[in-house]
Amino acid sequence: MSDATAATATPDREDAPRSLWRDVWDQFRMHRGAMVGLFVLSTLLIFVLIGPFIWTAEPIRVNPNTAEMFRSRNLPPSWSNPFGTDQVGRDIMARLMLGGKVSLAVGFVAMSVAVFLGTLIGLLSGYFRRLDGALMRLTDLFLSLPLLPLILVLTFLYGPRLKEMFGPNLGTFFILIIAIGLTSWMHVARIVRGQVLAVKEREFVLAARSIGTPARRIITRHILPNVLAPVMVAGALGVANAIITESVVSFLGQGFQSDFSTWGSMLNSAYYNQTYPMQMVWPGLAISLTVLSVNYVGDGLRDALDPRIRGR
Amino acid sequence: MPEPLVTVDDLKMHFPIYTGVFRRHTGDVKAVDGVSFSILPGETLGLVGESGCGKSTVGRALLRLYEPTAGRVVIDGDDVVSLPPEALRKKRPTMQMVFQDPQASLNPRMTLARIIGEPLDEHTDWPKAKKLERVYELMDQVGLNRRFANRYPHEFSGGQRQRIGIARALALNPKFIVCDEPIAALDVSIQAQVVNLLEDLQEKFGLTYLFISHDLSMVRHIADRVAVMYLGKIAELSPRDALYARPLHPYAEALLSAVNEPDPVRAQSRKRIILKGDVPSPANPPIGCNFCTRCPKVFDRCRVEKPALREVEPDRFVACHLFDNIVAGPTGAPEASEHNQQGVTQ
Amino acid sequence: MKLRTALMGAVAALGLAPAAFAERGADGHVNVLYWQAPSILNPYLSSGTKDVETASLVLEGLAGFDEKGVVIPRLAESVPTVENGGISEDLTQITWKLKPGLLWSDGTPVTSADAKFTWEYCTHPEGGCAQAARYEGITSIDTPDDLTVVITFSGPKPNPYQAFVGGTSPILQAAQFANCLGAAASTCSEQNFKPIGTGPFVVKDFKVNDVVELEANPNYRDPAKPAFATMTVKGGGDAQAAARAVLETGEFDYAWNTQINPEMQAQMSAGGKGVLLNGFGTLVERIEMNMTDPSPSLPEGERSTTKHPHPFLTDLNVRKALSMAIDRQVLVDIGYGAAGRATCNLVPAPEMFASPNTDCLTQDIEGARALLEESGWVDSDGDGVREKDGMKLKVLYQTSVNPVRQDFQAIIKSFWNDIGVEVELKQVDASVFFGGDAGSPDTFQKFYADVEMYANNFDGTDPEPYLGQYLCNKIPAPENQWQGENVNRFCDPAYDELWLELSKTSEMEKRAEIAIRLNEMLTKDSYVIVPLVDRGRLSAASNTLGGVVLNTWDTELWNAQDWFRIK
Amino acid sequence: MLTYTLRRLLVAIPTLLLISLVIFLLVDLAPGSPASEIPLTVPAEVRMKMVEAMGINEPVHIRYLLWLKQFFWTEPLYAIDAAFGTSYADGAPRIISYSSKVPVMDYIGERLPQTLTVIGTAYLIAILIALPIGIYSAYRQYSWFDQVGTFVSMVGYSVPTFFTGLLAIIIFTTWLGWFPSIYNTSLQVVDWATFKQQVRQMFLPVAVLALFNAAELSRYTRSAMLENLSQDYARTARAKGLSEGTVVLKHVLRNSMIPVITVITLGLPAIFAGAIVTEQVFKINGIGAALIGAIHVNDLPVVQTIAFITAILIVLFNLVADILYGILDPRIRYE
Repeated sequence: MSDATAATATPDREDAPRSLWRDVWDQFRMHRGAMVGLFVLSTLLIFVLIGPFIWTAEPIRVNPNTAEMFRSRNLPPSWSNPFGTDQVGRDIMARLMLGGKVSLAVGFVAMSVAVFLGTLIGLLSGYFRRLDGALMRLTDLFLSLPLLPLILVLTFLYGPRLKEMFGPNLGTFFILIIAIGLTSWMHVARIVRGQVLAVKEREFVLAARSIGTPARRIITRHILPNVLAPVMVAGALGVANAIITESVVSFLGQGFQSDFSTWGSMLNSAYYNQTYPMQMVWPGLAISLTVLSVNYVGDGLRDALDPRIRGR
Repeated sequence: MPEPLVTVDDLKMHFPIYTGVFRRHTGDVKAVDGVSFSILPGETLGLVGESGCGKSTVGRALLRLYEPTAGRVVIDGDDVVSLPPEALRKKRPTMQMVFQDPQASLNPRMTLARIIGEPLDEHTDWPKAKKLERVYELMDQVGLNRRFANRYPHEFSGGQRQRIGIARALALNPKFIVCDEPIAALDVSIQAQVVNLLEDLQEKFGLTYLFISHDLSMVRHIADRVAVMYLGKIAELSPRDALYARPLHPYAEALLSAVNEPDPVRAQSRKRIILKGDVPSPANPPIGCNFCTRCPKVFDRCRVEKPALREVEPDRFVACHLFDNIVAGPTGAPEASEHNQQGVTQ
Repeated sequence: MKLRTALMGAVAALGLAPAAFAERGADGHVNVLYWQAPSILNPYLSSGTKDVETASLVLEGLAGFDEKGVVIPRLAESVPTVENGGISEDLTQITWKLKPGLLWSDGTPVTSADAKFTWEYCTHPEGGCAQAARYEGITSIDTPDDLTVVITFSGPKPNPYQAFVGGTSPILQAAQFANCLGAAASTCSEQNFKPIGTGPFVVKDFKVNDVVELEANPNYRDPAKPAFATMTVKGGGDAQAAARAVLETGEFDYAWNTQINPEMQAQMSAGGKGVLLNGFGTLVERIEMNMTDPSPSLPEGERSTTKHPHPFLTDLNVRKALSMAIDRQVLVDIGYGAAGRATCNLVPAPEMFASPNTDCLTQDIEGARALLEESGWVDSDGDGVREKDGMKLKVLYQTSVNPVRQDFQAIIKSFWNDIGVEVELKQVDASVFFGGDAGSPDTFQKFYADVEMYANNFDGTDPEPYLGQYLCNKIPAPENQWQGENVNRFCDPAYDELWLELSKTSEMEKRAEIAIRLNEMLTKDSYVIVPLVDRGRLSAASNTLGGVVLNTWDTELWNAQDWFRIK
Repeated sequence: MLTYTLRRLLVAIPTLLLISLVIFLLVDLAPGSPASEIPLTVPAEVRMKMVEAMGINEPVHIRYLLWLKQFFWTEPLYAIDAAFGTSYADGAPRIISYSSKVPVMDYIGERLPQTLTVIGTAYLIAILIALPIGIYSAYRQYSWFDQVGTFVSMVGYSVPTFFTGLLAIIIFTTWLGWFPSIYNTSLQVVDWATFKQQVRQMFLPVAVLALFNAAELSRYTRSAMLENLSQDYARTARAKGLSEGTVVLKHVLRNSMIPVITVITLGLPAIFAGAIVTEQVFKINGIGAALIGAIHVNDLPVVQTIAFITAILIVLFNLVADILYGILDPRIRYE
């Protein structure tokens, strides 16, 4: 064992604390798929977040100089437009960056909402027996709701109200996050509850109680870290799910308006310009790659966070 | 005569059962059903019995890790059962526990230093350095290399983990420690080390133990007095030597007959009593004596009336109708053995 | 214009094909695709083209229009004129004679009473008739005998070919609809889905928003027609899929309104299975300005009503500037190619009714900016958006979901941004936008937006009723169940007066002059309507489908009885 | 077992009621009262009737009860009447679509067969593909077959169906012209030719849906198999000298199927949601397309009904999954 030799080499007190995350990372690195996924995901993130600072083409604006605009339509990939241009001459790369920012933001925020809700409900129902029945009924109830129709109905019926309150783009953003967040926390809650029930019976929780650690800190110190692994995995998969859901909603024309592109709505509009199928391939590829890499990262996380595997 | 440090009075721990379509409360698992005993300061009380007889439950209910259904547990002057939450929290440093499974009782996501330091985090407002100093001190006391402070439990062997658990229990200078089968999950070679450590610590700090175990020889080694439990009740409570020499309760007798006798002569002369039948379900104990279904000396009364735990000889308490006509001497609380008396902190 | 010559050649070839169809139903089955699926087959309860045109396979009027816009008799023996005595000298009465021996598809005779009933049906005050405009000005309909229909107008009616003419005002069978008058109209599912008619086909099965199965009408007046025994009118999908199904895969024989971008027109035509048919009619893609306030902060029932004038679109300079900023030719090139041409007119055809105005064809960004400055709209806070009195120049621009319109929106948005107008885009599903469902907040009639874009046309050759849509009393409002056509809520007494004059004028030259004037009042003078593109109709027909003649003046299925299979 | 089943059934009822309440309130509480959602084109008299049917003037809970009554009492009566020619319903008000003025149940009845045919076939095929792949890749863990299979299922699971669907349309319909681009809902399979036609038009949507579901299912099967392959009983069986085939296919498979069957049952309603997208992409006029259409035209009765029917299906399949689990796995029956 390498760290044992390292430990003997260093004087007693100065054995640096080995953080949990260090271990996780070491294990994570062993998962080839996850590493590739992480690489692709980071590349995509850099592309979407930092890209616009380097690639400054306007994603929304159509060149009002009509002659120029006309010359720059439907161009194939080139140095000046690495992914080509769309049917009114907008740079597809710039649109992909903008769309990606929106898609990823929706994905991450909606997932955070879902994970937060799910963890909270799972913890409460797992730890406090009195709440368990009611909360699990609630979870079952939500699991039995037809989700995609519900999301569509929510965005359709309540979207306009939010758009009035926050403006069209922010309003759509909120309604999507609320709709997706509200409809995807259940799996996290179930996983967390199951884990909490199992962890709660472990003796170290009893030990903590015998020490006199209050419930609040037992949850945060002992239970939460030990259910974190599945939560993180569920969270990773939740991002994938949220991104797909957002793109489905946009694709069905219920999401953001056409000038505020997301990958889903780009795919939708490219569909109508099939003479140039590449215009459809880019956003589709972006969604697929993101989801695929997120799934792989989730897989790797699952392995890395499993202390049984890590211990070996 | 010193006051007992721990007095348990008619402790009951029932777990409800819900059955049927409507999940009605149809009965209880009577894991602990009216247990009383007391432990003197510095004394070690062994609690033995088959697995499932409720001994671990007693230990946990004692420290109020379970909410007892009824009864009183006075530890160092306070009734633990009725303490309000905050007072209970304040009380916790006095009473600690060492758990059976050293693997399960340590949070796999915390380093050794944090595990041992947790009681300090909860009950002191010491600066970090002082806490760390105390952690190192505790590690020295249980024989753990200070270098290991930042490692995780999975990096240790079973014996080392149990030392961690002991160090954690010691952190707040408790008076009373419940050792809940602390050696059951360990290799035989390590068991002795841990038991010796416990004994050393008891000597050093004047600790009082409730030593729960199904290993009768280990109990014989460490305990001053021994309580034998059967199906949620104490069958016999006697000083160690008396019990091992001459068990009174038929169950204790059967149990002890199974202990390996180091002396081959005595071993030969001894008859192993094989009990027939199974332990009845604690959800549905017999009407009479809990042991009546398997007792070799059973008679009619046993099947209809539960025997009470009575002192039948000085310091010896038995719950058995066989001893009904024997009246014990006017002795009060049993005498504690002498060698643990020193070092009792007040 | 290669495409067009090719089309014309094809049409000519079809016309010359031997007329070897002598027997009804001999050519089997024909597949027609209306990608906006028909939801009802009673044109009086829907203004949707898809519904009207599909219904025209079953229901017919007394007359219709041919591909040149000439009135042709259908159920009538001949077209009444002043010359043949069918129209009274004072233009207040027209007398139609039914062909003798006409039968409904159920075998009962067609009588003048059916026509009279239809008039009563549509003019019933509680019926919510979508085609009430066709019956305007009729004071009475008399039926001196079973074959004669005498329509009397309240005043001289220079263009009397409205009631019972064209696909939008067919004759219903009185017997079938007797219990569906007024309030009961919309509850008559059976009648509305399977009307008994005189057309070449009868409905066999109708699946709402999906498919209509038809079969040849056994009692059709020409025993040799239709050549097809059965017909399917399928709904669903989009224009692109529809075009492909005819041109590339050949699954369908005819697809309606296959509006696809020029690139795809070329690509799909190369498929070789069919041809795109196009013809210019009166269909004009335009932007309509809302003269009333659509603000959502107003209570429901007051939004977009004349109670609240629009905060800035009532300013002529703003409207004009918005128009000037648009380069129409670019829109044509991107969206329609050969199937469109830039226009400044609401009434682009027939020629004599079209205004010569071409002012709007050149984009003038500078001029537009100047106009806004002049009206006091300046960008004082430097955010690129002009404001006045604390109000931002911000428009909500809605249209139906349609890829071409979305491109137009994006382009026009950037034109408008260029002159300092903030634009929010909104797209509404076409079936909702044009669905006329007063329950939806997103219909073009409700107009809960500042400007909206769509295309409209008039059927027949006379723009009088079309121009009549912009009278003060045609404003959609909650009181009339949002059914008016004056979506801009334009109201000018001078316009109303001039239109009244048009309705009293019978001399053609004079009528044209007034119509041009009215057209200009709406466009060039007031910019309440900003025409963009004169759109040809673009439909696709299989090479094996004979007899198809694209008609821009009536329903596209106007001569379905003459269709045949080229073998 | 009976108690267990009974208990599950009893739990399902309040769940359903709660769901119906949620769906009802969600639509009911949406901005704009339900009365204002009746098109204004509906004449006043009809309007009154519809209002009466909905009980709009009543407080919320009464309206909800009325809706429940229509759903669970009136509509079944109509169904019985239609089936046996009786007239129990006696003209009681039905749930009527706002936009096309047909009873919602009739409308859904027209659309449901399309959806069921496509989805049912797709799911069946997905199961048939997924099980062997999952079993074999677990059996040969880390073999190239397993590696490739895992990657492919990961891709299949990650790439959204609307993208694969569109690609499939462009490649197979537009470029290659192998399949029809319009789904013919009125096609009746009567002979070989129409059967071939039906297969052709179903091929793409079924393939896309099936691949997506197969990816997910094979992952489950694989991990369930893996878990059981390393269990003691598998080792014991091998030690007993049983053939590999018997060990894997009889012992391990049987135990692995318990979670897999549950996943299959639970997954069924979820793919109804997936069908919305597939139907939109492949232009199948099924129930998903009806829902989207109804949402677009604000046809609340249709939206409510379809959402609730889907919910019923979900609850039903949950129930089936639970009971199946109880039958297959004796452990969980114990109270």
